[in-house]
Amino acid sequence: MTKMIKTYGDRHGDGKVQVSFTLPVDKSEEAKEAARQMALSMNLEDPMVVSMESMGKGYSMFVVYARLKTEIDFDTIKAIKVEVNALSMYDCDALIKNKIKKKLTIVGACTGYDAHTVGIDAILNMKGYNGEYGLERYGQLNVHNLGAQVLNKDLIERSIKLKADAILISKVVTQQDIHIRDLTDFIRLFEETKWPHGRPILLVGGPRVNHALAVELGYDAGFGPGTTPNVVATYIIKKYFDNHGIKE
Amino acid sequence: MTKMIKTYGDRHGDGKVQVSFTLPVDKSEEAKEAARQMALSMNLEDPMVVSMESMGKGYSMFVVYARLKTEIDFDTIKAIKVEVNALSMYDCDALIKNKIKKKLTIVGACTGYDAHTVGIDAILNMKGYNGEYGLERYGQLNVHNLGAQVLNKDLIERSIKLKADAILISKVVTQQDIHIRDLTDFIRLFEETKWPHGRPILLVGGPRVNHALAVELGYDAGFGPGTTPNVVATYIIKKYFDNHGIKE
Amino acid sequence: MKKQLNLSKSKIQDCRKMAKKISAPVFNLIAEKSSWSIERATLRLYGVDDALKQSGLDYPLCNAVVDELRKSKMEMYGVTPFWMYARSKHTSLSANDLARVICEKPSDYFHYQVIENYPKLAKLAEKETREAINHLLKVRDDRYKLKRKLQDPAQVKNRPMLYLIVATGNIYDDVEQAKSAARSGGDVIAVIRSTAQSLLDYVPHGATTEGFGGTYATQKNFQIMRQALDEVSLELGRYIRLVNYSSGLCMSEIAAMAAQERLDFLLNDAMYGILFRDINMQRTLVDQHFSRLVITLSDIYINTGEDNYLTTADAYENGHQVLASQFINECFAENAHMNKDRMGLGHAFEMNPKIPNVFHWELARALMTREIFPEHPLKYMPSTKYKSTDIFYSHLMDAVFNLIGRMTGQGIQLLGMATEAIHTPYMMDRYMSVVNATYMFNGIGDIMEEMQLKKNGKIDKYAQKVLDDTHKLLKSMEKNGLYKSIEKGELAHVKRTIDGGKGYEGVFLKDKKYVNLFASILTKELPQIKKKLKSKEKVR
Amino acid sequence: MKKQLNLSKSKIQDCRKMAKKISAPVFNLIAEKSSWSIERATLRLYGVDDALKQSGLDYPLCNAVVDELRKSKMEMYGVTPFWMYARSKHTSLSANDLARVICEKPSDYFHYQVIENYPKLAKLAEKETREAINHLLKVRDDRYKLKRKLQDPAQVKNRPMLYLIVATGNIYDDVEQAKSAARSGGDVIAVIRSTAQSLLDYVPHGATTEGFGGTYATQKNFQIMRQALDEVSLELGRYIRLVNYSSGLCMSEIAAMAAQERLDFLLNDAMYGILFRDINMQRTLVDQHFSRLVITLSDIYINTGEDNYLTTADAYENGHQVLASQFINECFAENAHMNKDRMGLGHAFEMNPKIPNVFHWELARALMTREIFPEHPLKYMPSTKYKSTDIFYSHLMDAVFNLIGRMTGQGIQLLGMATEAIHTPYMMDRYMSVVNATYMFNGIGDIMEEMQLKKNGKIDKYAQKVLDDTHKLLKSMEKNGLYKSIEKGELAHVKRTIDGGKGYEGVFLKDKKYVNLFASILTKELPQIKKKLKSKEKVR
Ligand code: B12
Ligand code: B12
Ligand SMILES: Cc1ncc(COP(=O)(O)O)c(C=O)c1O
Ligand SMILES: Cc1ncc(COP(=O)(O)O)c(C=O)c1O
Repeated sequence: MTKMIKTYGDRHGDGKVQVSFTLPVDKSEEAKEAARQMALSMNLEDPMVVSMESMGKGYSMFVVYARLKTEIDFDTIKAIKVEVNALSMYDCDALIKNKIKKKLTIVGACTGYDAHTVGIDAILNMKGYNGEYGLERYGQLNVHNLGAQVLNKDLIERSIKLKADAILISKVVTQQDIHIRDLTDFIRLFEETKWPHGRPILLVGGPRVNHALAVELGYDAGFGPGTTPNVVATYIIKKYFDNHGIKE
Repeated sequence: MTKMIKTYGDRHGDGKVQVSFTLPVDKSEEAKEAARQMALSMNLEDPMVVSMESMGKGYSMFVVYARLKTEIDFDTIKAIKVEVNALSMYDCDALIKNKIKKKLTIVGACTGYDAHTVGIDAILNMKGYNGEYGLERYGQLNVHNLGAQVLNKDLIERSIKLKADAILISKVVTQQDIHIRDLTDFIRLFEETKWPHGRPILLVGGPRVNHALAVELGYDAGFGPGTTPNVVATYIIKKYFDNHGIKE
Repeated sequence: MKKQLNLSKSKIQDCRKMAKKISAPVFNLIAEKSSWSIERATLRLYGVDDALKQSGLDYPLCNAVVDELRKSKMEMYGVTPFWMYARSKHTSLSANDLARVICEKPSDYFHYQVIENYPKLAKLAEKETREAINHLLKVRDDRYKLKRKLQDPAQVKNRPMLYLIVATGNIYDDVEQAKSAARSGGDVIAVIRSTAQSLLDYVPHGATTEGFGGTYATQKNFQIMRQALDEVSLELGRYIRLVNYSSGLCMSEIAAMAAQERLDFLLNDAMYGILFRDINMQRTLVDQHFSRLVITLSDIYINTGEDNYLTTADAYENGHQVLASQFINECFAENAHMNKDRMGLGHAFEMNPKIPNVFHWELARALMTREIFPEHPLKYMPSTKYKSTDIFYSHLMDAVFNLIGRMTGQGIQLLGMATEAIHTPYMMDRYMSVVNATYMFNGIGDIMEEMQLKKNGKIDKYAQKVLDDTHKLLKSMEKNGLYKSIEKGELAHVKRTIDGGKGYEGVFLKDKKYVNLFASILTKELPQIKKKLKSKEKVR
Repeated sequence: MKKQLNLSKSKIQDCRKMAKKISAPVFNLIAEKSSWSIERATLRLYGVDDALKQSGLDYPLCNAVVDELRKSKMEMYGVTPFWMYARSKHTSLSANDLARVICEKPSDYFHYQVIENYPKLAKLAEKETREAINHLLKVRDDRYKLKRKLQDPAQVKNRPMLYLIVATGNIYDDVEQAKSAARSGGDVIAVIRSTAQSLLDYVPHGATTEGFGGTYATQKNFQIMRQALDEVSLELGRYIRLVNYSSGLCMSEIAAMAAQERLDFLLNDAMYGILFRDINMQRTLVDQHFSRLVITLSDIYINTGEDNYLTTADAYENGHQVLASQFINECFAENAHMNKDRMGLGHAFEMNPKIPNVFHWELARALMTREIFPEHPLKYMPSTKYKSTDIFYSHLMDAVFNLIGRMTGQGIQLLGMATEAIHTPYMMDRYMSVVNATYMFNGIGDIMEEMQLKKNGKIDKYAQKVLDDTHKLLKSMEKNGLYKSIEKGELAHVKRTIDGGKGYEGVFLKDKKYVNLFASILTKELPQIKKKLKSKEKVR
């Protein structure tokens, strides 16, 4: 089966998209034409540069509407995503108790110079997120939340000491791809490390993180905006099963 | 000289643009991936699909930020534009009086089923627009504003009868390119017509009209948003000079 | 809502009295004249809804029949006697087939004997008409039942209904857009008509997929959309209303179609066509009355078009034009037995955003309208003229509009679009607007209950001035009479003559043997019908 | 502005009294202790601003000097006596060269004899210090002259100044963005610091082009930006203010740099570092005092960081945390002789937009802050936490924020960004925000003059409750004392210990021979200096 899709504004198949951007030139007819050419270079048809606003000498902002030519077969789209049927806290605890038979140790941190703890706290703190309790409340999890601005090497040291079964990293600041730099650096250290108690499961999360990126960087999984703690717990358990050949 | 320019968000050369569009699919990870692929097809790098909102079953809206790869040499940009140093009403009247030596007759209308007269009225009515008096106030212009919803053939008939020196057409409704259809139809009639008093100057205006479009369709000039009456008057006079070999 | 302004009650009463006087002569006109549109509407009410193929195009059967009536020079009797005569001859034919039969041999039906013998047909005519009326009541009842079963957005106190426009030109795209709008939170869907339609002297036929700046209003399109909205209403548990335009040369016909297809609101204004579409005065005035009888019967809300005064003239200066027109519209509607709570009088948020303290004046005007028309489901239109192609900025104008709409408890909030200055709304534009209204409504709530405007403060004074100016305008109109006032350009600065404008040829004098049972029955019985239904629709 | 709320005056007075009691013990601390940062700031005030190359990186000279002071175990005397000694030996060297000379052979300078012989140096020290102070006064005067020549946005009554953030990481991009922001209508430009900086125990050196989530605060960067803004101010005829952060481990140093480079505002909070950056309590408390002395001298406005309480805790529930902190910040600032009209106390529009009637509560809180601190140029922060990646929606939250900011006459409106939930602002995001504020401010104007809130209505009650809760919190803090209160987590639900946190090693006890002439002169003379300048700056 195929399901061809296009972007859509007014009528099916019209391909309409809205684009806005800045050009480093004064407002002028030439600037407008440059904006149109920018739009044309975007695989767009019939670009209408509807708005050109001066942002002071040397800069103008444009709004463009146009038709995108692209057509995609939606049935061929594969999303790289965490495949997990999230369980409840109770079911998670029961699974750990019955199948793993030991508490799992979770070490979490917001690394580098990133001080945004609200995301990792949402996953770890008792209170949780969006009506789901945080991992600290799980009977079968030992949670260590190291907080913000934890350097990669410290996180590794603490994880060894605490015998982490899973390491949870949060990255929020992304300007100049600092999150990718930090995450890459962590993976390098992680791989260089001898893990006396076995290689921990490695998760990363944050508003601009997704599973595809995480996997690409060498993490087991990545979690983006709106993640709830139980999804993370379920994932950790399933992954632990996989790694240790435990059957459900 | 060359002046290479790129779209600009945070840092020079970053190429950042904002895009939003609708896809006719439910909100899902696959939909997000499809949105990303749409963005990739737009000559964009590192697309971040930052927002995906459900608009009810079957439709989702996306906001994307990404880097446009295109670089344009701004010095090579040529805008097709009306080249006119707008004169004041007084100077216009003086020019007509001294050089043309007869009053010019202007016939204006909003054609087809278009009922948006505010634009053409802004150019023609006494009151004018943006502090510039309208053409009716010019001593040396005879203005006939035929109003709204004037059929092409009626406009031609009236123009002949009134011995129009210039015909001013306004087109505002553009859905399904109705303005282009109407304008093309007018040009066909116009060319078929014998003009006993000479071929009038032909202008078109409207919020989605520009000079390039007008010229492409066979009009002498096109005027977009923000046009003031004196610009139009100046253009008509200069064009009249050109057509009649009058020197300034 | 508690009173915030100090508007003179006696001035308001005065205005109402003057409006009554101004509109009074129109009732003579209505008594004397009918129009082609009314006759066609009558046929539609008797069930004619098909079209003839004419040189590849669909020509509506009711137009064909009325054309024959005209050709036979018998229009002064109305189409009804002839229709009933034909009906008596072909009792088992469908209405459409009956119309076809008439058109095939018109001379068999359009002759003076029919008029002479009409008393014999009177009983049949009455029966047919009452059946048609009962059909409309059945449709009304269907709506009522659905509303009872579902949540009715109109019942949420002080929260305007979210009214959204669809205008793709293609009814099937419209359906998709409308469903999405409803699912995002819209309460009311208006299908905007194509640019050309208001001046057509017939209603196009069938499902249509081509239109410019809107979609043709056809009976089939009404049906398709109402069905789609019923589906989505059931899905959402919320009754979604449908709107179209009973306006232009086919005002009465569209009212009939809307009644049959269970539309919920109709744009219907006693003077809009005259002023803004250059439709002949008499044509519009007789048509509006017939249409409003049908509208009242079918419990449809009207939306009047006073917002249009403000898109052409300056909104800060011309508030009184709007208010004067509202008083007159109210009067005409009351004459068609319409209740105040069905009169969606129109107005708009259209002041130049650069005016200092512009929100004060917008608030004043909106509040004033609310206080003068406390029971009316006011229809509040967004900024359009001053919208910019900078969509981010335009979105903010709608935010303030939404704020004021909710603060002043407007009945119907026509959601503005960030892309107003660019194109007819895209699906995502509409979504953004619903998000906008939802956020604003929730946040601002009943804030007026928490405060009192300063007595004779600037806001209060501005509202008083608008009322004063209205009083003056109505006084002058009272002096000149409605026709002369319009001839002199007292409304919207537009001058129209009594026999100028489009569609004048379609107005004719009624003979004293003229028959239109819908008009006569509804005029007489609407009050009772309403009374009966009121208790029924309430207790159930 | 006329009073809208019914807040108990005596409760407010009580709160101020309690805040005074709570902060009192800190003055002992300040008398007893100094910090590395203060010593480095002192060197900066004497003119040290260069760096040493150390393994390829730039290490600030003042750090190098203070490092040597520490190594010599003489920090308890402060850097001043040693500096003056070196100065007396090398009278013609520039400050930077003098610092270099000291670092080359520290043992020549850091020895106890210097302390013993200090009385001989006292005159030189006084001269040098007064020169430094005069330099800062000259900078202050430059600002004043510019402001006089140009239009000063701070003078527009009731209209908050438009405060915009630039944060590209690259000072040269920042300049472009800042100029564009000013030209679009911005009044105040804040260069946000890179994520890493607040915890660095030195100030990076030179112009920088790499930063994450912001640009390093360096003296060169300050200079570059102030110069650019001077240019644009002259171009626009409007004085554009520059802001940075006197916060973190280098609080006092940055105050010194800012004073020298004519910054106009500084983010400077007596407790922010403790609570939100886990900086040691004593470190922050001594640093803030020194920094505020310099700030007062240089007529810089402070911006306190109470908005941060609301980005971490729920804003509807925690208004009292903000208010309590404001009272305490006010107290600390007064102790550094700062005038109320220079205290940009911080707060924020951060409530969950889903809360019913949320604008009522935001209005109540903002109004309450205004009425309790009527002379203060309150710094009002926009929604950040609840911003959505749906930029169209987020833009609306800023619209309401702007509305309330203008309605309640905030002093400084930090403009929110539609892209808050996505990235640091792009140039066009900022433009959109200025358009937003301009539209909202113009439209809403002084609307509060046109109305009166209901006495003991819901809005009034909510404000009263926040004040009540604040009263309770301060009472409890008064009982526990500031240190214990923070240890117990009474503020921001964060617990910090008296000797925990970052930078504790940089706090030291002063010997009774300790010298810091800036501290002593400013403490004594600021009131007179201010008095003198006040009349001068007014009459001229
Ligand atoms: C609150 C906040 C702050 C607070 C942080 C308080 C704290 N203790 O966390 C304060 C005020 C201190 C702050 C400071 C700064 N901030 Co800030 N901040 C925000 C803000 C407003 C909200 C972030 C938030 O709390 N989100 C709520 C949580 C629940 O969402 P989340 O993080 O996405 O987490 C969810 C998922 O992603 C996932 N998740 C997250 N982590 C993890 C980890 C794992 C393992 C898993 C499984 C899941 C997971 O689960 C969570 C729940 O669903 C955002 C803007 C915004 N609205 O997003 C800016 C923002 C993140 N900040 C930003 C910046 C630049 C800064 C500063 C650098 C500015 C400066 N120079 O001063 C500073 C420096 C801080 C530092 N050193 O890092 C930028 C980042 C830009 C970028 N993309 O690079 C943003 C986007 C604002 C902006 N537009 O400029 N900030
Ligand atoms: C006012 C208005 C109306 C009024 C018109 C009143 C009147 N007498 O003109 C009313 C309410 C009647 C109306 C009705 C409709 N409108 Co209307 N209307 C507008 C509105 C709000 C403003 C237009 C305006 O007055 N602009 C101000 C003038 C001064 O600007 P301008 O036209 O661009 O003119 C300037 C220049 O372009 C130039 N210019 C223009 N013409 C000419 C000609 C010459 C020769 C020259 C030299 C220069 C020139 O000079 C002028 C001054 O600088 C716009 C939305 C908007 N904000 O733009 C929608 C808009 C134009 N309308 C629209 C539509 C669809 C309709 C309807 C079809 C809707 C419906 N189905 O009911 C109807 C039908 C009307 C019809 N039959 O055409 C759409 C068009 C969509 C599209 N792109 O196709 C718009 C964009 C709204 C929307 N987003 O849906 N409308
Ligand atoms: C009463 C009324 N009828 C109709 C319309 C629509 O325009 P048209 O007459 O082109 O259908 C409007 C638009 O504002 C209106 O207010
Ligand atoms: C007082 C104060 N200082 C500093 C900052 C900036 O953060 P950082 O400490 O990371 O420089 C803020 C931010 O809100 C603040 O309020």
